[in-house]
Amino acid sequence: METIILFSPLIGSLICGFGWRLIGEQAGMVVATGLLFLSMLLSWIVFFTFDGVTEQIQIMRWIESGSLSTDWAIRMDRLTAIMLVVVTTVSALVHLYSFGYMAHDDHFREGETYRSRFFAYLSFFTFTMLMLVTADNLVQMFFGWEGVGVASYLLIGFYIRKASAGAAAMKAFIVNRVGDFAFLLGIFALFYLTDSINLSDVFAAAPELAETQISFLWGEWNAAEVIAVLLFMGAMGKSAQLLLHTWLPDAMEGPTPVSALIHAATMVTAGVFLVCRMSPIMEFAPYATTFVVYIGAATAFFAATVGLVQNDIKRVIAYSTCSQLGYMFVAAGVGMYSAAMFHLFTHAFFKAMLFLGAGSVIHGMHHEQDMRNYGGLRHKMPYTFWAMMIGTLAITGVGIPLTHIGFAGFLSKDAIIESAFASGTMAGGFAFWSLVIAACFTSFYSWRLMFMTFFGEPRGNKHTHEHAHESPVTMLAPLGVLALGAVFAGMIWFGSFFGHTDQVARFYGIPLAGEVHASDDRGAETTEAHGDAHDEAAGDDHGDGAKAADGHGDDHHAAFGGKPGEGAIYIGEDNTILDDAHAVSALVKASPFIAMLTGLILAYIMYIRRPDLPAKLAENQRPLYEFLLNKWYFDEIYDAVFVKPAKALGNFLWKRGDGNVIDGGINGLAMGIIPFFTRLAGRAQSGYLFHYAGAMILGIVILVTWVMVGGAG
Amino acid sequence: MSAADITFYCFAVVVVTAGLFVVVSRNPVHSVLWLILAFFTSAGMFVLLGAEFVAMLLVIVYVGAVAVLFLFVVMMLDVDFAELKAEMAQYVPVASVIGLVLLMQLGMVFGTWTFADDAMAMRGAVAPPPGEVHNTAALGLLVYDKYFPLFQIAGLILLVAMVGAIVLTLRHRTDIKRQDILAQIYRDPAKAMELKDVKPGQGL
Amino acid sequence: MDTLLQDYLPILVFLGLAIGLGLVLILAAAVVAVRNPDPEKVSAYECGFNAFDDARMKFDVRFYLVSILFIIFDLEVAFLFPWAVVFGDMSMAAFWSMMVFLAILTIGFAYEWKKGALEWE
Amino acid sequence: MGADLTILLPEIFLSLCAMAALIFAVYTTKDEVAPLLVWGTAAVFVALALWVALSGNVTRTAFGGMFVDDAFARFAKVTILLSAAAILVMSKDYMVKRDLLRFEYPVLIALAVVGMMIMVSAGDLMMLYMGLELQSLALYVVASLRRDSVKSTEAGLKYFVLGALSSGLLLYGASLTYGFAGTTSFAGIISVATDGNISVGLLFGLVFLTAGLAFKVSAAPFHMWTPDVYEGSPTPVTAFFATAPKVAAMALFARVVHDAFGGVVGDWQQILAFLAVISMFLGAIAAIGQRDIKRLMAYSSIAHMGFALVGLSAGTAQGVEAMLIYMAIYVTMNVGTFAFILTMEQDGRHITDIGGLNMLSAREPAKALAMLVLFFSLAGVPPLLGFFGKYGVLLAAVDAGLGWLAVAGAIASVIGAFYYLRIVFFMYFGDPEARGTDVAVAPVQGAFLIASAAVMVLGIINLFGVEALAASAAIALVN
Repeated sequence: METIILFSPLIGSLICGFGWRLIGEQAGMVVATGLLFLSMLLSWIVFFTFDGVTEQIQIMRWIESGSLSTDWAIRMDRLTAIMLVVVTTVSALVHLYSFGYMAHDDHFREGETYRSRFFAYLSFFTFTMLMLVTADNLVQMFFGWEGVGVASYLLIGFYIRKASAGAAAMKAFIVNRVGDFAFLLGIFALFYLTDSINLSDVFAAAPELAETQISFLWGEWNAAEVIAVLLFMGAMGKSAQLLLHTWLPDAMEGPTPVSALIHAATMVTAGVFLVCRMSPIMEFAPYATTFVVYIGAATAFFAATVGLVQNDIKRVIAYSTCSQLGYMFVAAGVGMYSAAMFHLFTHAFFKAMLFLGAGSVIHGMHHEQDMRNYGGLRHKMPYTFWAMMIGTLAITGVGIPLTHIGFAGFLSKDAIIESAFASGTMAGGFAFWSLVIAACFTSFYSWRLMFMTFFGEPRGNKHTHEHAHESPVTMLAPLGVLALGAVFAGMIWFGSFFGHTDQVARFYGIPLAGEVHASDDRGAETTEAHGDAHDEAAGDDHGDGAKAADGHGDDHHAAFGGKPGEGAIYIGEDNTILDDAHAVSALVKASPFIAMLTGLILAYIMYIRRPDLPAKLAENQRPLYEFLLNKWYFDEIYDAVFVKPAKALGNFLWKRGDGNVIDGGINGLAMGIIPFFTRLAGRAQSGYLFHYAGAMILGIVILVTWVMVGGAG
Repeated sequence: MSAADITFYCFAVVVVTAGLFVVVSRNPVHSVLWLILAFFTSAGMFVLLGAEFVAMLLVIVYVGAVAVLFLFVVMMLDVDFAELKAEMAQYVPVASVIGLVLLMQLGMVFGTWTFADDAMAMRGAVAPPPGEVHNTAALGLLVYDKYFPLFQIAGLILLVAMVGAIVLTLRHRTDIKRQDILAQIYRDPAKAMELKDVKPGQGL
Repeated sequence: MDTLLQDYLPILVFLGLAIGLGLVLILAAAVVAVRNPDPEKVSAYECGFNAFDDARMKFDVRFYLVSILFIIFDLEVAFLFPWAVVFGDMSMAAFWSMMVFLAILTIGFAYEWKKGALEWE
Repeated sequence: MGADLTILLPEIFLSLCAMAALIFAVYTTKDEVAPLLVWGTAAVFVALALWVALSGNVTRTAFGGMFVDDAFARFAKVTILLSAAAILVMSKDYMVKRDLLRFEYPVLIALAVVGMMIMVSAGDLMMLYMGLELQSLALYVVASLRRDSVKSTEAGLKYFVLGALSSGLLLYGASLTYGFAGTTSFAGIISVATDGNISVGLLFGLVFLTAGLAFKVSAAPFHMWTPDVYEGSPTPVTAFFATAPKVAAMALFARVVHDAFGGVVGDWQQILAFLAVISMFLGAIAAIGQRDIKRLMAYSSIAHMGFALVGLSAGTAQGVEAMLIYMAIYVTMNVGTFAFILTMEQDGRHITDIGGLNMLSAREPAKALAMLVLFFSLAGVPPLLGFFGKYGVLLAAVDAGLGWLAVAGAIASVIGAFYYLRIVFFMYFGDPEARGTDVAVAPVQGAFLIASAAVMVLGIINLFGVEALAASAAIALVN
């Protein structure tokens, strides 16, 4: 079953990519999308029928050299199941959506076949993402990691005639490589210390890793800390965290379905998946996790502030993605991995929907992306309007405070904020306040986007507004499906992700402390295994039995047990974050809701009541506005610090090094010195007899003095 | 300081100055004359050494023949030596430095001169003791049988010199009439003249 | 050594007298003679014309050839001296070595004669 | 006396032939008989070479050690005789065409070869000097054979004056050595000059001796005469200069250094190494600027003598063996090269500018290919014999602990390779419209050229037994 899920996108990509000449472009696209839907269906089946035990499915032997022996295998556990579902669902829907969006594209001339290439890339991307997710060893994961990077490069630079697209693709790839380098160092360190890179061996060795010291960059460090930080830096690169985020906004140069699939739902979440997957190591690295929390919180706050002033609709959503990723890392940092996965799960749905919605707006407005030329589009595009409305409600986290009823974002974001507060550490406090402020900014820019696009009178040139039209059904169906996910995903799986300890333990297959672990516990299958549930929509209407009564469960004294490596996630003994989060005060639970409200009201005042207010505010706060508009000048700083010196060094080595030293040296010797001596010898041969005789006598004198001085007998 | 030493030092001084003037003198003929003086004095020194034959050889061959050869060459070449000498002035400083260095080193060598331990014995073994036999006779005994190959090669060298001289310089001049003495002597008077009676006014 | 010197004393005396006489004659002329040089008188006499170049005339190369041949045969004679001195008590090999030596030079002489090197023209 | 004479028999026979030829020619039709004389003399040379080569493998001395007839002398004599024969035969056509062929020429060459044979087997300083003078005198005369050309007389005169100076130095060195050792025979000198009690005087003698010999071998500080004499004298004479006398002088050098001063290797090793390095570098660097092929061959011979001296300065039997092989290969290469140079002419006139070789491959592909092989071999390019010669010599130097010398040799040969390859470049890539040499019909020279090129290529198989001969020669000399 799992191998079919894994290989169907690859087959789809090969057929569509190479076979379109034989079977025609349209047929190629249909095959690819069909195979993707097949793999989505199977993923949901696997998700529901998964019984919690981790199993490896062997595909083939891969590397066998010395002590390094890795083979290509699928590691099937709850974490992989979640990711499978997320990736295949969003990818299938994006494939469907692309039928409409890519129908005719003015970036390509007539007769140029580009859609088969586009679908092939999308399917290839999905295959590499699945490779990454189902990896049973770090090299296989790295293979997926790089494959995803390549696919994102190909897709961002898809509009080959747009120079900025090419540059953005390169930028994305290079910044990712920086992160990948750190990830590689982490893998090497692991292999160096545990002499194996299979995840099961690594997790088993995690406890003594915490004790061993490793000398790295001239210093002695705790091995677990070093490895955790290195892996997190790899994640930072891929998930566009604070210092390595500059490529994400530029990645918007690619077509919108690409942004929806790669830069909203799947690739960027690979970093979070990595941190959760390597939880056994993270648990033994307290300093590393605090570092993760600080970075996550800072990214959330930074991205939110920049998102406030952006005018391009896709860039606003891109910064919101960056901010939400910050949330997930904060959750993972404080130890609440399942909350991180929960937010990842829900975020995939509503963020993909927001992007696809934006895509259909752009499609309708003939590729006009600047929000200042929008306005009053809710009459022209009702379906898109309502889909975006649901998405915005989900992302800002609308729901009934202190209860578990609300949109997907409400449940998962509150879980993270509560966990952040509950962690009690100084980093947790900082994270809590930055997340709350970020939540307020999130709701402000989300509603700003809604009001500027759909409310008010139409701005920009008349012609485009007249011809603004609703998107075809192939684009609206995915929006509908995702809307369902955005509304119900949070409530259905709240119990499994953020319920009581025994529920979460059963969901992730983690043995409970004090209970005889392994075999007999498998039996207690999760109650919501309700048969065919082939279509997610049908599955969720009759309430979710899994959710325990919203009050505290009866046996709340249960705690997570099991050694690292058992179960999808490992929660250390001293990590009681889940219970603390439940026990946090009511005000803290309600704080995100309050922040959301303030953001909503502010946006309402500034964009509906007094539309001139933003311009005036921007006017008198000119430096702050410029500062935010230019993305805190990160691009300029990086350019000055890294790009220019690198170019200068390259130029120097080329001109001075190669030009003068090497060429100069050789030519100098061959053309300069030897001919000089030749002329000297030529002149010495003067033709005068007494010169020759003189030379001979001189020769004699030299020999004699040498003998006298040197070999004095 | 016996009489021999005094004469030796006179001869030595004269030879050195003659040698110097051979090089320095402006007129080529003068330098040849200085050369002849140098040969004479070195012949005298050989006499002091007791090698009369070599002294006699020096006087006859060098002074008699070689110096005359040089004179002929100098006369033949008619080279304006003065101009050559002028150019030499330019190199005098360098040459004198090299000369001095070489002289100093030779001086050092002779200062610390030591013979190999059995050098005297080996030298004596070759020739009969100088006391009893006169040096010319001693030479006569040695040169013709003990040093036979050297003597013959000397002969060959003379032959080569002769052939060489002739090859390089002999010019067969065709524009002159040569006197063939034999032909003149063996002329047969009968065939030498032919009597013809000439009629007046006709010619032969 | 002194006895040797005694034998050569007469030659030295003879040498000394010869040099002395020569010097006296040259110096006497220089000292006694009346001298008031006149450019006309001092210049070389060429039948009344004034001399336009050096009096010296180049020698012909034949002189050089004759003098070389003279040296060669002069050396031959010089080699005969010791041979003649010791002719009495000399080995047959020595005798024949001189004969060979003379043969070689006679061949040279024959070659030279036939080649016409001895003719003056 | 009789036994001694039989040992000298080859030399006596050759000189008798020379004198007979002289008389025969002068009493018959003088110059018309010259070509016959040339072939006759060459035949005598080859016969003698066979006679010497087959005359047993025993070391004999004559006249009380003055004349040594050992494997070393025999090897050198055979090389000299064969190369002299080759040069004579090769140069006949050239000289007849330029009416340069006097009947005395083969006689003088014969007498020069007698001098060389005596030099090579000298066991005594006096014998050494007599052989040297006989050979040099003959060469002085032959150098200025073309009486009416200023260049030829200039060459002869320069060679004569500088030769006289070098003989003076040699004699001064010999007299110093005699002064110290009390005897002129090498056996005597070696018994006296042992490492312990060697005086500065003997060192000086050694230095002056080596200076005199270095002049004859045209080693660096004393090489000044070589380019002018090679360029001035007629080409066949230059060919003769570049081959036989070099072998004789080098063999003499080895003889003096090993037989007379075998005990004090340390002293003369440095001097020889010094001479070798300067010769190699000067030969290579100075040749780069040359346009005249004869001057170029002069510098090339200086460089090659530098390499031979490297072998000699190793001071071991292996060194001498490498040097002998090197000289044999060097002679073969030069015979071939000069065979080609003799055929270079442009509308009747003999030209020696390397520009004349322009696009030779277009006109005479066979000759061009042979020349290519020869020049590559001269430069020391691996598959050919020249490389193995150099390799042997440098290996000997390394084994004797003179690693730096081997490195210097390698560098010099790299620099030197330039002017060989430039000629090959002209032959194959020169600009087509420039006017090159005419197609000369020269069967004899062509045969020698092809033969020598063939030797270069096929030689590597077994070096025609020369290796074994050289090894026995070296052993005979050194111990």
